[in-house]
Amino acid sequence: MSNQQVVQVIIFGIAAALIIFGGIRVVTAQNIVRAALYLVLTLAATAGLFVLLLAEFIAAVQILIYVGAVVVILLFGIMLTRAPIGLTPDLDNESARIWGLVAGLVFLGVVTFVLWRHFASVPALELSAPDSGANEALGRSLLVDWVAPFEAVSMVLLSALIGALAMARKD
Amino acid sequence: MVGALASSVSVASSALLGAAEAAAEHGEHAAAVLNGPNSTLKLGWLVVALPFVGWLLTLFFGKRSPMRGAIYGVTALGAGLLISIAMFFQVAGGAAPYHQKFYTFDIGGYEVSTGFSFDSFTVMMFAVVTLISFLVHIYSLAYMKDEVRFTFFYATLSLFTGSMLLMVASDNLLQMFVGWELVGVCSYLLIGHYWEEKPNSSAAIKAFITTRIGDVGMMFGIFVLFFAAGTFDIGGINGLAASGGIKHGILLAGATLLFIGVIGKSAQFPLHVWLPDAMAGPTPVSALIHAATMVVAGIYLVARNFDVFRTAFALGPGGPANVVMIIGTITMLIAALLAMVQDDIKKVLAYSTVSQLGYMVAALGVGAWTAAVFHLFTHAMFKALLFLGSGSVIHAVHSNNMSDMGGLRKEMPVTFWTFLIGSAALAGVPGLAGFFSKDEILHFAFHNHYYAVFGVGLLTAALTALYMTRCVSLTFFGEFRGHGHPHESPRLMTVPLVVLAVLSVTVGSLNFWGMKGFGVWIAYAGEQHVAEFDVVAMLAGTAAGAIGILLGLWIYYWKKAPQGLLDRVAPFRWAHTLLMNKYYLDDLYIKGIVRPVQYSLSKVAYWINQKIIDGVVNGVGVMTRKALAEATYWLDQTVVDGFVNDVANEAGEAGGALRRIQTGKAQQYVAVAVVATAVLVIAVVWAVR
Amino acid sequence: MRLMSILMLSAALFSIGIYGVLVRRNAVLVLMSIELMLNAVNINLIGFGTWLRDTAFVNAQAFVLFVIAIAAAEVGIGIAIVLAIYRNKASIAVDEVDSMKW
Amino acid sequence: MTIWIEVAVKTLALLLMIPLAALALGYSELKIMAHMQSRVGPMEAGKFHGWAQLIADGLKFIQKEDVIPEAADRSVFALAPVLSLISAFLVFAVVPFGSGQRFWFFNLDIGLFYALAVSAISVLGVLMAGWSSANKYSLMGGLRAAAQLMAYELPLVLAAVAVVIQAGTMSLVGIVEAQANFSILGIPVPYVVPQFAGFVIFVIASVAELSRTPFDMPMAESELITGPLTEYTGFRFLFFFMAEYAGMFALSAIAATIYLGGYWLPGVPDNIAPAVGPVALVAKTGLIAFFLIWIRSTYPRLREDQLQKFAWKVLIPISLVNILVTSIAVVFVSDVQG
Repeated sequence: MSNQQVVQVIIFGIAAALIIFGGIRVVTAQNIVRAALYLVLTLAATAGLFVLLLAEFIAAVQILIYVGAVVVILLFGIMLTRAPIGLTPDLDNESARIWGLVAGLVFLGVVTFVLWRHFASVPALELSAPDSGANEALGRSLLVDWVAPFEAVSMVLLSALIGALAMARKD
Repeated sequence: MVGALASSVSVASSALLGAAEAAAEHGEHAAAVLNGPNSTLKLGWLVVALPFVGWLLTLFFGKRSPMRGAIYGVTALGAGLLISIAMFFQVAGGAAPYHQKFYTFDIGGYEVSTGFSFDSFTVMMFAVVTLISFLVHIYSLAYMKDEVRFTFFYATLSLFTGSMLLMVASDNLLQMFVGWELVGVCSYLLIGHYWEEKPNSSAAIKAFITTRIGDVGMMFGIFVLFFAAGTFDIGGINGLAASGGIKHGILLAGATLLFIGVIGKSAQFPLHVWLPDAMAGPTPVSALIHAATMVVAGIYLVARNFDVFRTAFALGPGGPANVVMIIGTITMLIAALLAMVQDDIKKVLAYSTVSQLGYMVAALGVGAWTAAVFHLFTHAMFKALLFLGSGSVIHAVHSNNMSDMGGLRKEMPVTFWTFLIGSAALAGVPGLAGFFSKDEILHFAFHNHYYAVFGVGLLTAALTALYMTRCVSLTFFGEFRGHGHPHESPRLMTVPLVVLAVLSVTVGSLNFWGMKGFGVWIAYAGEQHVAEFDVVAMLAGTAAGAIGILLGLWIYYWKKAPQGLLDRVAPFRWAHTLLMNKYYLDDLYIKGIVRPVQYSLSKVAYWINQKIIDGVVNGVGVMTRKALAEATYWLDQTVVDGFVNDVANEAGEAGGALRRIQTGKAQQYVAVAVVATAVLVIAVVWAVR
Repeated sequence: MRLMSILMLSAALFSIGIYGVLVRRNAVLVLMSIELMLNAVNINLIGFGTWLRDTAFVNAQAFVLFVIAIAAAEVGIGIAIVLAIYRNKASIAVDEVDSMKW
Repeated sequence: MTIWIEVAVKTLALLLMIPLAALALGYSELKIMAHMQSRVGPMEAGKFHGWAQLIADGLKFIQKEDVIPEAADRSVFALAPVLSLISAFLVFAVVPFGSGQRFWFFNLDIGLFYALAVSAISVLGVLMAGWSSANKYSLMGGLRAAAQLMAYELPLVLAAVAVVIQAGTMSLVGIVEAQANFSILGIPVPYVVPQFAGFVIFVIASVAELSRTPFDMPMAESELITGPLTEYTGFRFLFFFMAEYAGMFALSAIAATIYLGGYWLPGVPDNIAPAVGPVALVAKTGLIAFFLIWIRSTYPRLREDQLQKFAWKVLIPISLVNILVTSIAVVFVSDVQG
């Protein structure tokens, strides 16, 4: 392994550890606001991982949309409903814990099995610095190859906006 | 004379707009504009752009501008009218069509181009639309003077006109569709202008939704034609259709779908119901909708894509009966009958429009392209005249109902005479505009053995004469039955009336049998021409009109008809009730479509959800969770107790167990989904191992 | 760095999300768990994109943008639903919202 | 090894810039507002026009006792000011102070987008502070800040999108260069001329993002004490204070870069451009910052619903039209030039 690859592996390790740690805390934290803040950690670490994987535009979108908007809206919703400081009991369905764990582990096992069979032999990824035209290519791809899904997503967002508005109204 | 006028107008307009043209054509000298073979046609884009500019200016600066913003629309349409007239004369002088490409998009591997195409048909539409719209703009200055949202009204009026011009000028179906939809939006805004009152906003919504039903068809029609021809280009699609480059079945599907759009937009049976309700809008808007912008869009679409329709339905002399012809024929008759019983003067005219649109559609259905387009042209003149005239009357008596009018000919001489001319033109009095165009349609139908169309056409002509006589008699003769003191409308309103009256008298001669001017200018290559003149058709048409007028005078002017005819004679009474209820079509739509969608459909969905989906879910639930326990329990019960529990008890037990599976808790459903997914993945992996 | 480690990371995060969706009672926490799962999908897509390179790289990014857009719409609608439920029941525990049965 | 030295120097400069910007802007605000209100402002500290007032304040803050409310969520409470400061710090990282490698921390291909993304993090800090203080007023302020985000974020990004469309790049250096090559009728002008509507929207949205008057509802003193900052004392408060002014400086710098031409000045010869660049940028930034201060001492506070209405009914439609017009113009111009 070259020096650069070592650095990459280290960065990946840190990011992955943060992602997994944050994720676990999201689903185990006994305070809802803290869970949301751990979600921020996971999402931000994912953005870092995206930068490592050369998708810097996606990383910025991740920060802007997820951290800047989605989590803020989530927190807004939490604080509008009920967000006491300190431990909140009954955030979890106690009896479901074991089944949730089983389901998660079974799923992880199945997926690992499949992935291992097909992708274990893939050699190390080659991560070279992106050429400057990468974002232009992405823009072209979005508005030429994927223009129909793009428009469809626009419609989805618009209808979600209207739907959210209609539902959250008091009358 | 015509040439001199043409050149003087084009000099004026070119001098006015030379600078803009020079900017558009990158340094082409203004002199070239004046001298080129289709020079003024190159200014066509300006006619489209001007109303949009007027719209934006009115919208943003209207309230602080002179004339409360109307100045922009009036100026834009005035300039557009000048250019259109210059273009018209240029086309009449034999200028070649001018095609202007703007921009080509490459979307997902398909090339979509935008552009304008100015041929004689487009230019004729330009002249009609700008003329009517200009006059309506002028007229509304007085009519809308004290109304709410004056500035917004003018902004939308300009946008309305601009959208129609955009649609008419488009060289491709996509751009045309944009214009078509913009026209729909603007009509919605204008019909609902007085939205403070519930019926008006309901009428706007009805118009919008009804036409939207048609538009869905049209949209899919455009898609079908696009995928069949690989282009949106109208010329390209029609060329392929004419040469048999598109499979007939696909072409038929595309044409039928497009025609659904026409049925919606041009208010053909059975989607004609919105047009009479659309009278809720201000009267000048009705004039615009009925004469120039909204409803003729459908006629224009068929005429513009006539090769598609002709090939798909085998239109033309000797062709079979087809859906276009049938719809048109039905529409013209039922609408004319409905116009007989209306009390609201605007609704009489509205049904009259539906009827006349039926005429045009039927004419297209029998292949009489020139006659249909010519009728569109003349109809625009006298129908705009009639609507503006009725607006003038309404303005004076403050009521839409003819039962509140009467005897107005003395108080409102100008309105009376112009309205009379318009009615005569519509009724088909020889020498006036309507006579020539209607006669041409009847003549074509008769000559090509479409006797049903000919017969219904004659009947409709007689009915048209009858109800227009009724309308004029009730409005302008007899004693005044309303309140207050009606007076003649201001100049701003009467001058447009006079202009339109003059045109209603004269434009018919454009296609006078001897001259055939119109048919030569606005020619359609695929049309089979018929003999010039047929005395039988002409006499029959004249006689039908005369009978209608005499009958009308007999009943409504001389009042010789027995009193209470409608109340006492059963068939008349039935017919009257049927007509008063508009053939129960609105009821049919409400009770037959809207309610079932609202109530029954939800019930069906509920039933499906309860019986089928829940059944499946419950089944899965049993399989995954309860199967073992239930089986053991069942076995235990059977073995130990034998037939202690009877069969009904068992069924109840099972049902209760199944019911408990459906907890309503989303997470348990997710759990089932996860388990099922895992099982599926394992199965697939095992299968492909 | 191997593709396999990215895929495993993604799978692990997805499983954590599944656990959260199944176990959490609070509706907002369920929404967060769904976000985790969507995020796992994004990691997966970007990982494959980086491996396959060229057009696949760009297409993967386009897909991720779609996923993020859908996720944003989903959160918007989700929070609106949560607020509506909270107004009606003064509770956002998902297992108490079970009136959609029978 | 030189690369590490470079990184270290740049990081140090960046870290220094935050208190410096906060000091300069804070002092300017004290003085400018004082003069706009016909009074003198702080005059004692440091003898000359009270120039050391804020340094004294800073020292005072550091000496103060660090009070954390009993009921507060301690770790979140402690993390909130740091997050706010980090947001401002990260924005600074992409601002180009001149042409050339040594004038920026890094020149991202997506610089403008990155700047907007990381500046959105600051609201998270405010929200955390508001919640963790265990104080009604603080929570209310935090909620207001979150609601405010929904109003300003969209116009801010949409206004920037029009600039990106015109420049054809998201890189801040690229946008400055595009402005250097841009002219109307032969007169070299920055993007503020063609993008005037966008500029106005961007500045208004920035004011809302910075929670400054007239959009200071989250901190509204007369209603919420100081909103999320109510429970903060000592050096934690200092952090928020610095974050506020550094954020103001950073957003002004972004606005100056994308609308006023950043470090570029027309007609400056190449050999002195590196020296002029940072000065030009700071001057332009100061211009916008001055404008923000001016607004603060001029306008009264709005209500939250008024801001929402204004944003969704005025700013967003206008910025959408702005994007439409810009893209049509760009396509048209590129067509004309072939």
